[in-house]
Amino acid sequence: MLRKIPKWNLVLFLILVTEIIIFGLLNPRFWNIHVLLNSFNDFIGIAIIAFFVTFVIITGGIDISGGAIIGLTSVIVGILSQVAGVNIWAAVLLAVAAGGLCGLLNGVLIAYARVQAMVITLGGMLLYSGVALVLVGLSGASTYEGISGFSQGFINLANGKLFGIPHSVFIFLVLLVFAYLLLHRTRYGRYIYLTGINQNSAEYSGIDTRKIITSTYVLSGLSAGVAGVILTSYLGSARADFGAEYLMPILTAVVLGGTLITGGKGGVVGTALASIIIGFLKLGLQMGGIQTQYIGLATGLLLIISVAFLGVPDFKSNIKRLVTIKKDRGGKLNA
Amino acid sequence: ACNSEDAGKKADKDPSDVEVVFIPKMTGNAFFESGNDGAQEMAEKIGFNVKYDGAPEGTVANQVQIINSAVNSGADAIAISSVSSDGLNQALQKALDAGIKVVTWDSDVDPKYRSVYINQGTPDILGAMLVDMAAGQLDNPDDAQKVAWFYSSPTVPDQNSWVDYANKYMKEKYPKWEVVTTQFGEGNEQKSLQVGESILDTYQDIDVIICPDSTALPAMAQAAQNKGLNKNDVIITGFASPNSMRQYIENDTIENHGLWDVKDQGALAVYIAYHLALGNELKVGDVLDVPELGEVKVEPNTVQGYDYEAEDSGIIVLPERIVFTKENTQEFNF
Amino acid sequence: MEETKQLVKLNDIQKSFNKNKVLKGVSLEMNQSEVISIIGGNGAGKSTLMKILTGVYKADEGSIEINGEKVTNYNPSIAHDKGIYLVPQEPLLFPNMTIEQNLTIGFHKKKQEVRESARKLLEQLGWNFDLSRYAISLSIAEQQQVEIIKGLLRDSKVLILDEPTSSLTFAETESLFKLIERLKTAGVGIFYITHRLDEVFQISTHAVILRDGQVTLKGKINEFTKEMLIQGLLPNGSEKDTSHSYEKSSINRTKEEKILQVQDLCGDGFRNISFDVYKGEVVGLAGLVGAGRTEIAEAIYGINQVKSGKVILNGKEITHLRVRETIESGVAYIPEDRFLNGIFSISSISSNVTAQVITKHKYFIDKQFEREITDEYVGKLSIKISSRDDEIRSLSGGNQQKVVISRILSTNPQVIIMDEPTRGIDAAARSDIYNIITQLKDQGYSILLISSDLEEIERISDRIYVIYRGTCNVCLDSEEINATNVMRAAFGTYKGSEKYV
Amino acid sequence: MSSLISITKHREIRTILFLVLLFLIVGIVNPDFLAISNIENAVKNSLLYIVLAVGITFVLLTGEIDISVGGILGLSAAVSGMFLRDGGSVFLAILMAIVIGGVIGLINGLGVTKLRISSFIMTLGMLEITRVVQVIYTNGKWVENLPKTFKQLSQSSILDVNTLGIIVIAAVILIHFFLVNSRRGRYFAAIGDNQDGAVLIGIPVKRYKILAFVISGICAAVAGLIFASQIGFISTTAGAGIEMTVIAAAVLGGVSLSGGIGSVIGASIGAIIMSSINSALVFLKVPAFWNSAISGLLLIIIVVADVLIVRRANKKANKERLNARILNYQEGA
Ligand SMILES: Nc1ncnc2c1ncn2[C@@H]1O[C@H](COP(=O)(O)OP(=O)(O)OP(=O)(O)O)[C@@H](O)[C@H]1O
Ligand SMILES: Nc1ncnc2c1ncn2[C@@H]1O[C@H](COP(=O)(O)OP(=O)(O)OP(=O)(O)O)[C@@H](O)[C@H]1O
Ligand SMILES: [Mg+2]
Ligand SMILES: [Mg+2]
Repeated sequence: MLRKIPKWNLVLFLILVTEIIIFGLLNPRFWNIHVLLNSFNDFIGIAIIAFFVTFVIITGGIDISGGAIIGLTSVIVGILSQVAGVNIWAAVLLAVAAGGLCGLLNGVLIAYARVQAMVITLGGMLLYSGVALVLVGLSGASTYEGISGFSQGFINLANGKLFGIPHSVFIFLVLLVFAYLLLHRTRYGRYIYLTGINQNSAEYSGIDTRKIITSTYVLSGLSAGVAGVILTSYLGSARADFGAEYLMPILTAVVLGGTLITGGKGGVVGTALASIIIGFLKLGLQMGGIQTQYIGLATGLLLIISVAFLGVPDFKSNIKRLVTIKKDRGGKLNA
Repeated sequence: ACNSEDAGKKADKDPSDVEVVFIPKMTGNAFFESGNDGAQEMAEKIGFNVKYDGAPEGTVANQVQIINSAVNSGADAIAISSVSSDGLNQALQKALDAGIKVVTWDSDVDPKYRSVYINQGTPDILGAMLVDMAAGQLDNPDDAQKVAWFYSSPTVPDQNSWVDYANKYMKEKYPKWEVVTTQFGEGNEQKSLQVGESILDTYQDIDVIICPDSTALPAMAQAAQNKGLNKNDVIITGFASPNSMRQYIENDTIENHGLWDVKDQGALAVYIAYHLALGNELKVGDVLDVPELGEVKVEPNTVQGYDYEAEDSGIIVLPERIVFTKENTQEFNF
Repeated sequence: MEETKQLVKLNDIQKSFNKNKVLKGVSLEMNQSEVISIIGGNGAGKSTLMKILTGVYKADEGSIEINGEKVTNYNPSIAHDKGIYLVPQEPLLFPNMTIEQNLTIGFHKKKQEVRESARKLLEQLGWNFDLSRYAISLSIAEQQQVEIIKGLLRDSKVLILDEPTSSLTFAETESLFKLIERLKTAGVGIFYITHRLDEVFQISTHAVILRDGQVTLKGKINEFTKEMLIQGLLPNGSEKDTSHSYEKSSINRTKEEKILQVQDLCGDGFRNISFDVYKGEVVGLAGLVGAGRTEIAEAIYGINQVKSGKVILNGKEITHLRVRETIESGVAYIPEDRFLNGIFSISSISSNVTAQVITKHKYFIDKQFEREITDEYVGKLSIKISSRDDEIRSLSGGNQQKVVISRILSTNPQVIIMDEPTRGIDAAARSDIYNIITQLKDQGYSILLISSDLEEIERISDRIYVIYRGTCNVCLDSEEINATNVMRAAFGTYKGSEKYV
Repeated sequence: MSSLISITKHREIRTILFLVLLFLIVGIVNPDFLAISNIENAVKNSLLYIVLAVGITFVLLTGEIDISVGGILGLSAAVSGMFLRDGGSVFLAILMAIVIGGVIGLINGLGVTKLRISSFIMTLGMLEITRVVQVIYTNGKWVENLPKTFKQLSQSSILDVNTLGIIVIAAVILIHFFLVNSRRGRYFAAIGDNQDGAVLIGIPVKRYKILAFVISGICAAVAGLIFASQIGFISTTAGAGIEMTVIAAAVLGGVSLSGGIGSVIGASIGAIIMSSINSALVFLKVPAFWNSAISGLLLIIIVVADVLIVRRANKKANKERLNARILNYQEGA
C-alpha cells in the first residue's frame, strides 16, 4: 500500500511531521490544534490557487496572474455589493466568474495563439491588477480605503467555524478533494498530463490539447476568484492590492509539492502538503520568535535542500560523487 | 511571555515578562526601521521585550498573519502601523479577545479595535505641511504654479489621505496652483527614478514636485540631480528620513523636506503598549509621563475626525513635526 | 597489403540502469577496415554499448582501449579527439539551427571547409539538401540523413552507425552503402547496427549478436547464414519461427467494399492523390524520402489541411474532420516520428498504451482496465519492460515503437495508417507485427502502410501506390509488385502497365 | 510584401520595429517623447535591465531559468554600497560585487547540474536566501549617502553620450558576436536546443550550464552596481520583482524560455521596451491609476502580435517548400 504513495509525498509528510515536532518544542503553544487549524486562514488563498496552478504547470505552462486576480475579484465583490447594491452572493458568483474570465483570456492566448505562458500571465498580472484599480477609480470608491461594511453572513464565510473547526479548513479539504479527483482520477486529468508531456503526441492521439490547456487556466482563474472572495470575507474588506504578494508563495508551494516546472509530472496532494508545510513553517518560526522578514531564508533552504534530496535518488552517493569529482579536478591540475 | 488571559489581573508584573510586538507596514523601509530603532531603545531602557515583526511586502494579508502569530505565540501587546484602515479588523478583534492590548502608530485602524493611536499629525496637519514646505520656498506663492504629486501607489491609505487634504488646502490657500499630474513609484527605486525623470521631461515647466513617500522623494531628488537641476529650477519636497535626504540638501538639489521624529513615535508606541499590557488603563484626557519623552496627553478620537468615542480609546498626537533644512539636518540620525 | 591495426577494444563492459542489468560483460574488438554488424533484439543493449564506446554513458565495469591504449575519464569529447563518432539511433539534431550549423557545431574545422566537404559528400551520396534550412523543418528521414552526413564529415577512424537506415528508403540506403564501402577501403572501422538482416550480408565483414546483454555469436560474415543469425537471436531452446513469414492472402476486391476512398486530394506537398483501400486489404504507399507520403497520411488523419478533394470512410465523408473526430470515425494513425509525435516520454508505459482507449470511458479512469490492456499488449508484442509503471523513455527505441503500436491497436480501428511502423523493430517483433496485421485483415480491418523498407512493403502489401514528388500516378497490383517496379515508380520512370496513369 | 516578411524574419529587427512603434505612438500623443534627450534617457534607464537581460539570456539559452537575479542584484549592491559608503575604493567595490555575483551564480550552477535541482527551484530558493542575507548584512537598513564619485560613474558622458551606455551597448554587441560566431559561444544555444545532442557531440554540458549561471550572476551583480550608482541609495528590497520584468524583456526580444533560441541584442531591445513602457505612461499623461492596466495590455499585445507574425511567416515558408517538391507544381494551380 505504501508503495503506491509517491515517494515525494512521503518525504513531504515527514517534513511536515518533523516541522510540527520541532516547532512544538520551541513553543508548546504550537501544539495547540486550534492554533494549527486557525492558521489555515492565512495560507488558504495560496493553497487553493496553488492546487490549480499545479494543473497549469503540469500542462507545461505557468500562471503568475493568480495574485492579481485575487485583487480584481475582491474589488468586484466590493463594488457590486457595496456600491452597486447587488446581493452579496450574486456578487460573489459574478466575481468568481470574472476570475474564470481572466483565466480564459490567459488560456486562449496561450493555447491558441501559442504565446509563452510566462509573458502572457505576467501581462495578465499587470492588466488584472490594473483593471482592479481602474474599477475602483471609476466606481467612485476611494482606492486606498478599501470597501468594507459586508454583511455578517459573508464575513462568516471565511471567519466562521463548524464543530470548532474553521471554515477555511473545510474549504481547503473540499477543493483539495475536487482537484485530486479531477486530476488523478478522471480522463480529463489524464489528458492534462499527456498534454504536458508531449503536446504533439497528445494531438496525434486525438486529444484537443488547446481546449485542455485553456481549461487549466480557466480553473486557475476560477480558483483565484474563489481565493479573492475568501480573502475579502476573511479580511472584511475589498481592496485592489489583495494577493499582490502571492506570486512567489504560490509557485513555491507547487514546485515544493513535487510538480515538475517543465510539466508532465506532479500532483495536488504534494501541493497541498507543501502549502501546509510553508504555512506552518511561517507560523512556527514566527511563534519561535523569528522575525517574518527572515523566514525567506528558511523557505529558500527548505526548497533547495529538500529538492536536492528528491532529485537524487541516492543522495549520499551523490555527495560522495561530488567529493570525488573535486578530487579528480585536483588531480588534473597537478598533471 | 505570560499567559495573556490573566494579564489584566497582574498590574505589577515584571517588565521582562512583557512582550510587545512592534509591527511596521513593511520591513526594509528606512522610515519603519527608524521607528524600530526608537522602539528597541525604549524597550532596552525600561526592560521589556519588543519583537519587531513585519514582512517585506506591506500587505493586509501579511499583517493579519503576523497579528495572528503574535496572538498564538502569547504576546502581551501589539503596536502596529496598519496598511489598511479596515482589513485588519477581524484579526485585531481576535487579538483583543485574547486579552492583547492594541496600539497603533503612524497609520491607524478603526478606533474600535485599538486603545491608543500614536499620531504623527492628522491628515490636515500633514497635508498642509506638505504644501507649506513648498510654498515657503517661493517668493510669490500666490502666483500660478504647476504642481506634481509623486508617491508610492494609489492604494496606500496614509499618503493618499494626506494628498487629499493637501489638495483641498491648496485650493483654498493657493487657488492658482494647478496639479498637473499624480504619479506612482510603487516603492520601487528603479521605477521611481525613472518616473521621476519622466515627470521632469514631460512637464518641463513644472514648478513644484511633492513626494510624501520615503522612496519617491530621494529618487525624485536623484532624478533632478541627474538632469542637472537644483532647487532654483524646481522645488522638490516631501516626507522622507533625514539620512536619506541629507546629501540632496547639502548639494542644493532640494531646499527642505519634512518628517516627524519617527524614533520618538516608535518609542512612544511601544511604551504605551507596554504600559497597557501591565494592566494600566488609559482614558481620554489622561496625561502620562513617558520616560525621556515627557508628558503626553490622550485626546479623544474626534481630533482625527472619527465618530467613535469610548473612554478607553483615544489618540496621542506627537507634539511636533520637523522640517529639515541645511541648518538642522545634521542633528538627526534616522 | 598493410597489416591491420587494432582500433578499439572493449573489455568486459557491464552496465546497469537502476537495477536493470543491461550489459553483462561484453567484449569486442575492431580492426581497421572492418565493418562489424551488431544485431540483437530490441533492448539487447546495442545502443547502450555504443554510447559507452563514445563516452555518453559510463560503464559500471570494464575498460575501453583505443589504439591499444586504455582510456580513463572518458567522455564524448575525448572520443571525438580519438576519432570515434556515433550517429545515433534517434536523430539528435539541434532543431533551431540550420543544417549547416548542425554540421559545423562542435567541429574544429573552419566553416568554409566544412561547407565544401559537405557539398562534396552530398554529391557522392546523391542526396539533396538546402544547407540553410532549419533542422526543425526536416522530416525524420531527412534528419537521419543529416545525422549520417554529420558522422561521415568527421573523418572519423571509428564510425558507429546506429540503425542509420531505419527510415531511409532503398535509394538512400544504396548510396549510403557505396560510401561505407569507400570508407572501409580507406581503413575506417565501422560498427553497424541494424535489424535488417539483408543489409548485414550486404556490407559487413563481421557480425556480432548481442542478446540480453551478452555476446552470443561473433565471427566473420562469410561463416554465417541468415538462418544462423536468426537462430542466434532467439533465446536458447526457443523454437519460435521468426523468419518474415508473412502469407499474403489476396482478397477478391470485386466482392469487397471500398472502406477508404481518397479522391483527388490536394494539399501542401501533394496534389491530386486518389486511391482506394478495400476491406481486409493492405495497401502500400511507396516512394522516396520526401515524396510526400507522410503529408498525405496526415491530411487524411486531420493533422494537415486539405485544400481540395475528398476522403471517404465507409461512404461517409471525413475530409475536414479534426483528429479526434477522425479517430472516432474509425481511422488510426501510427506516426512516423516516434519521439516527436508518438510517445509521452516521461509517462508510464501503461498510460502510453491507454492514451487513446480511455476516450471510451466516460469520466473516470479505470486503473484495472488499464493494467489489463497494458499486460495484454506487452504479451502480444513481447515488449521488453521491467514494470508497466516505468517511464517509456527508459525503454529501448524498438520497444518504444511497440508501445506506440499497442496504443493504436488497442482502439480497434477500421483503417490503420502505419507510417514506418517497423522502424527500429527487431526481427522477432516484426513478425509479431506482421502476424497482427494478418489477424486484423482477417477481421476485416484495412491497413494503409507507408514503409521505406522495400522488402517489407513488397511482402505484405496487396497493392502498392507509388508516390512520386507529391503525385500518385502508379498503382502496382499484386502480380506487378516487385522490387524493380517499385523502385522505378519511385523514381518516376515506371512505364509498365498503363492502366493507372 | 515579401521583403517586409523577410525583414520580420529577423527576430531582433521585429523587436526593434515594436520599439519604434511604441515610440511613434507615444510620440504622436506627446512629441517630447521623441526628443533625442528622451531617447537617450530611455536607453540610460534601461541599462540595468539590459545587463540583467543579457545575463539571463545565457541561462535561458541553455534551457534553464534564473530567477535569483533580483536577489543577487540587491545583495551585491548592498554589500559594495556599504563598502563604498564607508570609504572603500570603487575598484574594490566593483570586484566585490562581481565576486558575490559569480559565487552565487556558481552555487546555482552547481545545484542545477550536480545536485540536479530544477533551475527554477534552485534559483527561487536562492532568491529568497539572498534577500534575507541582504537584510541580515545591512541590518535591515537602507544604504544611503553613496559617495559622489561613485554616483558620477553612471552620469559621466563622452561627446554628450552616456559613457556607461556606450560601454554596455558595446559589450552587448561583442557578446552577441561571441554567441553567434564563435565555436564556444554557440554551445550555449546548442545545449538548450537539444541537450542529448550536445552531449553526443562532446559539449561539456554541465560546465557550460554552470558558466551560464555564473555569467548571469555576474551580470546581476554589475546591474546592482549600476543600480547603486544611478539611484544613489539601496533599500533592502532593491530589485524586488525585477526577475519577472527581465524574463519578460528577454522573451519580448525573442529569447525562448525552452532554450536554444534568442540573442542578447534581442533581449536588450526587449529590456528597452519594458523599461520604456514606464516612462511612456508618464508621457501619455493618462491618470496614473491606468498605468498598470495599460502596460499589461501593451505587453500582451506585443507578444501576441509578434507570435502571430512569425507563425504566418513560418507557415508560408513551409508551404512554399512543400509545394516546391510537387511535380509540375505552379503557384495557384
Ligand atoms: N537511460 C536509460 N535509463 C534506463 N534504462 C535504459 C536507458 N537506456 C536504455 N535502457 C534500458 O537498457 C536496455 C537496452 O537498451 P538499448 O537502447 O541499448 O537497446 P538496443 O539494443 O539499442 O535496442 P533497440 O534495437 O530497440 O534500439 C533496455 O532494456 C532499456 O530499457
Ligand atoms: N514537422 C515538420 N515541419 C516542417 N516540415 C516538415 C515536417 N515534417 C515533414 N516536413 C517536410 O515535409 C517534406 C515531405 O516529407 P514527408 O515526410 O511527407 O515525406 P515522405 O514521403 O513521407 O518521406 P519519408 O520517406 O521521409 O516518410 C519533408 O521533406 C519535410 O521537409
Ligand atoms: Mg538502440
Ligand atoms: Mg514520411
